[in-house]
Amino acid sequence: MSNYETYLLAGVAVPFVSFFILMLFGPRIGKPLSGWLAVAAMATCCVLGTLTLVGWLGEVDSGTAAELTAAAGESQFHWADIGSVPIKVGVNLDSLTVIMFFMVTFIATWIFVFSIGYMAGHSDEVDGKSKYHRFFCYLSLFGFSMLGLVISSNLLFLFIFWELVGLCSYLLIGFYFDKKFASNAAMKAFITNRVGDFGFIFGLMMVYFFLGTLDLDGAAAAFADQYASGTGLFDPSFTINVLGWHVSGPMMATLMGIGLFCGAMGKSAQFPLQVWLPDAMAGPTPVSALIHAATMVAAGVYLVARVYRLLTPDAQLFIAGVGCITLTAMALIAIVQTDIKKCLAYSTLSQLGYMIFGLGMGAWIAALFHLMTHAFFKAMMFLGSGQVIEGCHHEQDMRKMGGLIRKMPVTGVTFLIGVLAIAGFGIPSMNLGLGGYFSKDEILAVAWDRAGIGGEGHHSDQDGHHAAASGATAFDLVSDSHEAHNGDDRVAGHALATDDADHAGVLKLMFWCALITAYVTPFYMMRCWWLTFMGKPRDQQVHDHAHESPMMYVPLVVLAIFTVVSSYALFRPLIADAAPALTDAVLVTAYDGHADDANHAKGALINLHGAHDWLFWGVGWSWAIMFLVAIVIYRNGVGLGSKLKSAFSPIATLLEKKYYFDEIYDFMFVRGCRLLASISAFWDTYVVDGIIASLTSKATERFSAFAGRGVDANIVDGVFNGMAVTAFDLSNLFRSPHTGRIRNYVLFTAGAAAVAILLLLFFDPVPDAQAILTSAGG
Amino acid sequence: MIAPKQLVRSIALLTTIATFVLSLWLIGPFLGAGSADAAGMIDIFGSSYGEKLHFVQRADWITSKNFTIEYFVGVDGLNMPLMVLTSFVGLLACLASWNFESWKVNKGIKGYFALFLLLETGMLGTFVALDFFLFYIFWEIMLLPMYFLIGVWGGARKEYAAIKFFLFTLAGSVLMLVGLVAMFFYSSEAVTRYASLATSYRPDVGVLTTGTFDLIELATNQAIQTYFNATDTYFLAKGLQFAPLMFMFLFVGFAVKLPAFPVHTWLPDAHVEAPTPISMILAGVLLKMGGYGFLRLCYPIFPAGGHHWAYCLACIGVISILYGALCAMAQTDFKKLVAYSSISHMGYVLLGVAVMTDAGVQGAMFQMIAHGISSPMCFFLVGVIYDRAHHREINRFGGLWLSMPKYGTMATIGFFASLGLPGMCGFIGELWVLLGVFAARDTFTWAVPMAILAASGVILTAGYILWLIQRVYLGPSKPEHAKFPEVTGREMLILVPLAALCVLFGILPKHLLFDFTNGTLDLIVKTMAAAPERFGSLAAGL
Amino acid sequence: MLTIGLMHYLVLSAAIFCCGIFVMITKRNAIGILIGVELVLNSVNVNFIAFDRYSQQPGFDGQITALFVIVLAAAEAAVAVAICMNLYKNINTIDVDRGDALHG
Amino acid sequence: MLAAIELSWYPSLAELGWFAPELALVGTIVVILVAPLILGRSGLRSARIAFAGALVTLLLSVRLVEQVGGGGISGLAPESAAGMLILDKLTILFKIILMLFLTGVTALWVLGSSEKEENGEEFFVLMIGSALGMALMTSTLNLLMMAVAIEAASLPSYAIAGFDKRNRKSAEASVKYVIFGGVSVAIMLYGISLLYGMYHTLNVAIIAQGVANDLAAGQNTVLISMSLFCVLGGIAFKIAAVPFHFWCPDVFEGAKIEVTAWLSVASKAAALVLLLRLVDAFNIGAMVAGHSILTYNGLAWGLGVLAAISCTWGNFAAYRQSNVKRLLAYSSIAHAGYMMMLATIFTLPGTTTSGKPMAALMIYLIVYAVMNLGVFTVAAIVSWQTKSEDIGAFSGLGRRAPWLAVPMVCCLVSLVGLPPFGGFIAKYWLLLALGSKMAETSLAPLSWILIIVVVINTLISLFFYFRIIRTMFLSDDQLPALSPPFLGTAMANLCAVLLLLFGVVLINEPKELADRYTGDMYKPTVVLTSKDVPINAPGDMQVARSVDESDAMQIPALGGAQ
Repeated sequence: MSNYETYLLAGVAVPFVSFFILMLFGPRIGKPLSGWLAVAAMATCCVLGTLTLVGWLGEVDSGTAAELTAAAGESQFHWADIGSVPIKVGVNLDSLTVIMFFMVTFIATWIFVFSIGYMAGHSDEVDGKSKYHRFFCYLSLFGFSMLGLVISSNLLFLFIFWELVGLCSYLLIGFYFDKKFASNAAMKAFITNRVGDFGFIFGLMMVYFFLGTLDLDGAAAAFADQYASGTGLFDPSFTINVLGWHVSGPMMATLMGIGLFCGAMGKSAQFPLQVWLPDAMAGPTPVSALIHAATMVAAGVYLVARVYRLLTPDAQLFIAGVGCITLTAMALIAIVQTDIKKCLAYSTLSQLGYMIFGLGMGAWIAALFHLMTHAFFKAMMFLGSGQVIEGCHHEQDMRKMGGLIRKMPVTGVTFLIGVLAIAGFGIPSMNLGLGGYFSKDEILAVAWDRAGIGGEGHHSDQDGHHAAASGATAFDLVSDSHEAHNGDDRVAGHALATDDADHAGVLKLMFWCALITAYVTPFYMMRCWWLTFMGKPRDQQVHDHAHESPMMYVPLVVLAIFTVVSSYALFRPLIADAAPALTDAVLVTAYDGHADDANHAKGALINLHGAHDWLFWGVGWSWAIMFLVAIVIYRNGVGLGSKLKSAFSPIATLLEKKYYFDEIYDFMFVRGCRLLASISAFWDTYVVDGIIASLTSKATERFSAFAGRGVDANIVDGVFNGMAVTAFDLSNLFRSPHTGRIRNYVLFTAGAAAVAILLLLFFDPVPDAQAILTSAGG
Repeated sequence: MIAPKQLVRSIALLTTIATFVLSLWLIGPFLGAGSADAAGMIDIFGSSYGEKLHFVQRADWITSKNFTIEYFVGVDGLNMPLMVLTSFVGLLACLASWNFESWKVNKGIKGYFALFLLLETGMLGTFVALDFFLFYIFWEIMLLPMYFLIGVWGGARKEYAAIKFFLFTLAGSVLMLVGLVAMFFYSSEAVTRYASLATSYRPDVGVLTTGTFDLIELATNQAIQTYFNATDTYFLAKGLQFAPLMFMFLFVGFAVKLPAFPVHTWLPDAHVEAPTPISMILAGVLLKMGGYGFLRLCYPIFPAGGHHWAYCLACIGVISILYGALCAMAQTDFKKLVAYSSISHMGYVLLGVAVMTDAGVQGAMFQMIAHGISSPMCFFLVGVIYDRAHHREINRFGGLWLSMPKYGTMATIGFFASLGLPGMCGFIGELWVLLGVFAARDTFTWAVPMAILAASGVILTAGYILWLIQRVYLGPSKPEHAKFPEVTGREMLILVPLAALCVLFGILPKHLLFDFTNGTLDLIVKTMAAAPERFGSLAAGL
Repeated sequence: MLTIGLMHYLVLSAAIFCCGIFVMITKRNAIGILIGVELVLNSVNVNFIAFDRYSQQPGFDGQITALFVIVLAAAEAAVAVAICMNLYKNINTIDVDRGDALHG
Repeated sequence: MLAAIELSWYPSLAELGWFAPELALVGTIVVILVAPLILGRSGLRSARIAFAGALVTLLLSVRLVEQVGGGGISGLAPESAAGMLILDKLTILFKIILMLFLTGVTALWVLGSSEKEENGEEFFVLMIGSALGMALMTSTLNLLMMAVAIEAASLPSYAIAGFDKRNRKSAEASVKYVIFGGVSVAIMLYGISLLYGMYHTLNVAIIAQGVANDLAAGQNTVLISMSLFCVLGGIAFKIAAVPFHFWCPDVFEGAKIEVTAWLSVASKAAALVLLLRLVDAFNIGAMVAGHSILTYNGLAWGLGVLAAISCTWGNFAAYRQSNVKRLLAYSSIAHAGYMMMLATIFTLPGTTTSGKPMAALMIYLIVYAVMNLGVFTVAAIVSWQTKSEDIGAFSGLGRRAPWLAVPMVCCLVSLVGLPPFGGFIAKYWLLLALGSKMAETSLAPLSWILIIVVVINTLISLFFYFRIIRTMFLSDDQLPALSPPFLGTAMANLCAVLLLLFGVVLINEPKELADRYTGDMYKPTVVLTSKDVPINAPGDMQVARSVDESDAMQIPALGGAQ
């Protein structure tokens, strides 16, 4: 076991210890101390994560990383057997893990710090009992689960931690569970995620059965092997009969991918399971920042990235489609939001849509890169919003804010950095920019290529591509990024290649949607920022109370710095380093013969805007245009905005109602389910019990009543009383000849005797005695 | 009359503690018997099954010139965990009975604990008996104490519930009695007919010449197996094949206990009316007898019957899962909800064994144990709040977490375990069963739809449990709950071990259970799997 | 000229038997019912004697049996009449339909 | 017949010794009758004498076991092979059971009536008289003897049913009993007369051969069916099988509880043993006549249907009863139905299973006697102390008299037939006996149907038995506590303990006992070829002659029926 594994395992264990201590002794540890305990634990993790990251960068440089990865795969814990297939779990030690680990611990640490300040303001005294320690207890549990998720080498364990983070999310959304909306939101989040997990379980099943293992690498290897050798799923004769519907192997493989992706749909709140995330903002703001913006919701993206090698082109197309719908639809909703946190939530949804879209489109590196950058700036923005809300005494409505920049300069500035990052701020010709400028726009560029808008030839044209040296810094590579991005594109965009022509229309449509959304994003973000921080204060009372506290803005500053740093350094090279191993599925070769492309473009930070002439203008400056538009509209507060809204009132209403998803789901599923439940219960009480138990229940009831002890009359089958001939009625039937009159007795006996004799005479009881004799004897 | 109440309780507690400690002794021989060991035991029809039994006790009990009924007990991977579970739940239930004086019906403490211990005897006996006759005796012995425990110390409709419980179980077991008699005579016919195959697994017997009640013999003797599962062995009339019919006779008895749709209706009533400790035992142990019966009797002895009814049973399992969950969702009585959730959870057991794949059977076994841990906990949680509120209306609760934080935490653990949260015990069984169903796709056309339906039960379960938690534990604290005392030390003493096990079983399924059980389960699965080949068309399904 | 043979006796006996049964079913008076029983017993006697008389086998088991039946009938009548008296003492009638306190 | 017997012949003392138990009973009767003349009237003394008489009979019976060899003895010399009475181990066992039960009932009587009773002498005379009749019922294969024995058992029963003279119900009960009994016996005698007419004999062994021949040939089926049904009717009356059961609930309800207890077991037991003996004789008859026992399929089905209807009827009708004695009457009808099923087992003599039905019956009878005695003891004590026979009188008995309630539960659960009590084991042997026919005859389906009927009836019967349990434990009308007499409590508990022992420990012993006593019951394989030559020496243990040696076997046809 290498040091890195030890670090990572220790990093997982530390928050658990913290959780355990806080669970047992939380109330005794008391208010500030339990928070600091959690912070200390998470900081320890962060240190471990940093150590790992730094060390790992060196390993990557020296080329020994692959050996370490392989070695980590060897030492695994035999956890259980499913049937006769062993389930082993270990640390998935590779660049992606390392970088995710660092990202999670780093952000979490600062958010924990922020939380101490935040929770100090929330007294949370209910019934004389503080929930303070419980908050940090849950946060620690979340840290444990999320880190476990990141390092698991086994899909099943990934799933287990996956659910645990879901549990933490549930507990933290419902942290103010004395509020109805909070507990509702928590339940909604958990159940919606369960729907996704339903698919995930099926994905797991198929992986388990068709690939014979739940180990991530093992499954991918088996998948590639099956493809190469034409066995298993790729055996032409493979078919599964599902109610007469014969499913072929590739189809099954697609379903497998989609199943796994269902889990991601739930966790990353992709259409149509997006409904829970905005409601999840009911939780404390640090939770929104940590779980529902930076880390947990990104787990879906992480999952898709992890199982990327199992995805068929069709599955990828599906994923891209879902991502595209999400990113577009959610961005539009964000325009009309007035709640600052909701606005950020929809922007999160949209950005997650981008990531998923990117993965579906083949922009593996870009999507993960976007995950990283997004994590920093979105966490920062949420914390900023928390600062605002806290400062404004729990006012979340942006329409009542305005002009806060004077009262909260640090918050305002850092928030603006976030806005710039998400909007894709950058100067195209200078390779200067923030976060989204590199990551989001790269996704767009890949989509552009895939849609074939930039002209044919990228896919087959290998010659111009050259390998960007692995581990190269971003700045070194800027110059030759034109070609580099093509290579990069190749790395991830392999699988859909042959199908691209078939789906050209769809791909084009998706690209345009994503592009338009790239224009929407700066607009609503600037709207949000402007309404909050600029202009005149619209509610003087709120404005007067506004303040900010150092405990809370230190994390903002740190995250702002990292927003800038993450755009350039550290992350992309490592992601690119992980890319070949995690994406070079055999399908690359299979579908377009460009397996070698996988070796290209390692760690390149590309100037997409320079590479694609059209994108230079089309995307590169989108932020500027839309910022202007937003400022123009909202410079004087909401007045013009609401006029516009009334002008487009049907659309605005549709958006405000979030396309009526909640209502539809409530009607279809919640009410439908409850109706079904009521029917079942009714059925059970009156029909099943009525029929099955009518003999027993009625008789019991009657004899209870008979003995003078009335059991309540509507015992079981009040409605179906007349349905069955009950034992009791039978009893009456049998009793009826006993009239007490001897003559009747004699008559009855004589009659019965006569009948019996007649029967004996004319009815042979055993017509075919011999046949039965033989049959009974076998 | 003489014994003071304290003494009565203490004796009962000491007895249960002693039983529990002794039952731990049973684990001994299984330690170190990992799956690697079990993999070597592939000889299905040979003697290995018998040799793997530990703590075997044999004594002739009823002897006749044609047969011997033995006092034959032994422990293998199938019943060892259930024995430990029984004694464990018995111990906790005894602790839960400690506040006997504060019950609504608080007379007759001696009778209560005497019947309680008698019940435990019956349960342990059922699990440990390896002679069908002995098994049946113990099976029936349980009935009477349970009847009284529900009927005397129960709630408002206790009489109804008690007799209903009794009647349903007895209805199942009388059919088992027919099976008992028939199996004896057919086995004696078998050993005469196929004398050359009738080698017993017991060296001291050699070739079997008489009918038998020995469950291991019935399952392993080739002559008996061949005759029982033959297509042309009839019962009652030509055309009624022996194996399917007998399988059904036995199955009905066990399905009632399980309980499977549609013979489950006794369960909600019995649970609602039973006192808390009895509910714990009912849910924790009694229901497991159904599943145990499948694995001990139905499938090993009539594998062809199992194949014959596979679809039917799997469908019943799926229906139980969904139906139980839906019914649970509609309940407003806290305890009834938990009772229906038991039906739903035990549906997985039926489904798991019905598909006859190794993962399915392992999952069923795990689900039994997991449910045996989580459901007593849930019932005890209900009992805790019932002791304080004296009602169980879900909608009248709310905000209990605020009033009783420790209780809320424990409830969360218990209900999330019941929900099947990964990392807790409920998850493993369900996942394994689902995988098992999926694995049966080659033989079951309906396997995939069934797996989908069964898996959708997971969502329903999450729905009703979360809704329950929301209504009971979340929300603003109600003034009438404010005076509720926090869970006492005694109650924590019951809840904490259960909570710990809920988590531990979720984390270490292999080391806590599968290592002990898989060897035996493998044998059973292999017997099942070999059936179509050995017994031909009868086992080919519907 | 009609020869009286076994068949005649049997028919007679059957007729008496039926009369007896009829009486038992229709009479409400306990003594009447007892008379019905006596009629049946007498039909039995007729049978036995007739079978014995017309049998080609040696022996007279039938006649002995008839004697036994007469004795049994007498014993039974004695007991029955005593019991009827007891009934009369209790309910002042021997109408058996009145004795329906025991039923169901 | 008579001609063959020398007038100078007298039975030897040794031969009379075989008759000792019956003689002892007669002696007891005489002593009870004479004692008051000398010592003055005392019910208690009569009870003691009866008790002693029963014990003496018991001892004499036990002593006979050694003398009776395999195959048993029928009649005295020189008609020893075809006598009117049979002495074999079965009859001895039956007498032992009967006497034990008699002592139990006597004890019950002593419990309830010792002080105030003025007619103790008459009571015991009648009861022992009926016991004598029952003893005779089980030891004959002669139709005349059978009729006489049934009457001997019945007539005293009629009287003791109405023994509570000032009780209207009692009077009514006895009237119904006597009338119903009279009718049944009359009908039975009519059937006997028809059989006599057809086969010119009263010996069942020979009649059975004739019937088998006729049925095989398809002759006389109407007459045979009718006459057999009439004979069966007489026996069914004693068994109280449907549809000859009407007297049973009424009589049980009206009679005193000791009488009810006595009738519920003894008279039914005797009739059942008789029935099984007859069926056995018919089996053997068929075999001797060289026919398959399948000839009697119809009879078996008839009996089986009757039995099935009986137990179902009894159990269902018991549902709504509120009088405990009446409830137990229906219960006894049901149990008689179970036992009657054993009569459907037609087995070939000589096979290993031949003894089984009778053995199963004897086990069932033993257990049934114990559990009924227990139940009646408790019911009697409760009814005496509360002056009520209603089920409500049991309310809260668990609190009022736990030492009565607990044995009552044991007995009732045993009556249901659940482990771990004797009732289950008895039912279990019964089911095994029924099932044992699987590969032997075409009646296997019938047997399995009957088995299923039994188990389903177990379920049905649960209700009314548990109603008593429920009343005792689950409800409480706050009635005052009882002060049960020690003897009664002891008796009830003894019964419960015995049942538990039968259910758990002494499982083999009754079976072995029953096997030993029934295994070599009298087999009427012997056919007289000549009236005056005895084929067997008295007491000879050898089975007489094989079938093919029975030359010139003449089956008298329906003579003279032109």
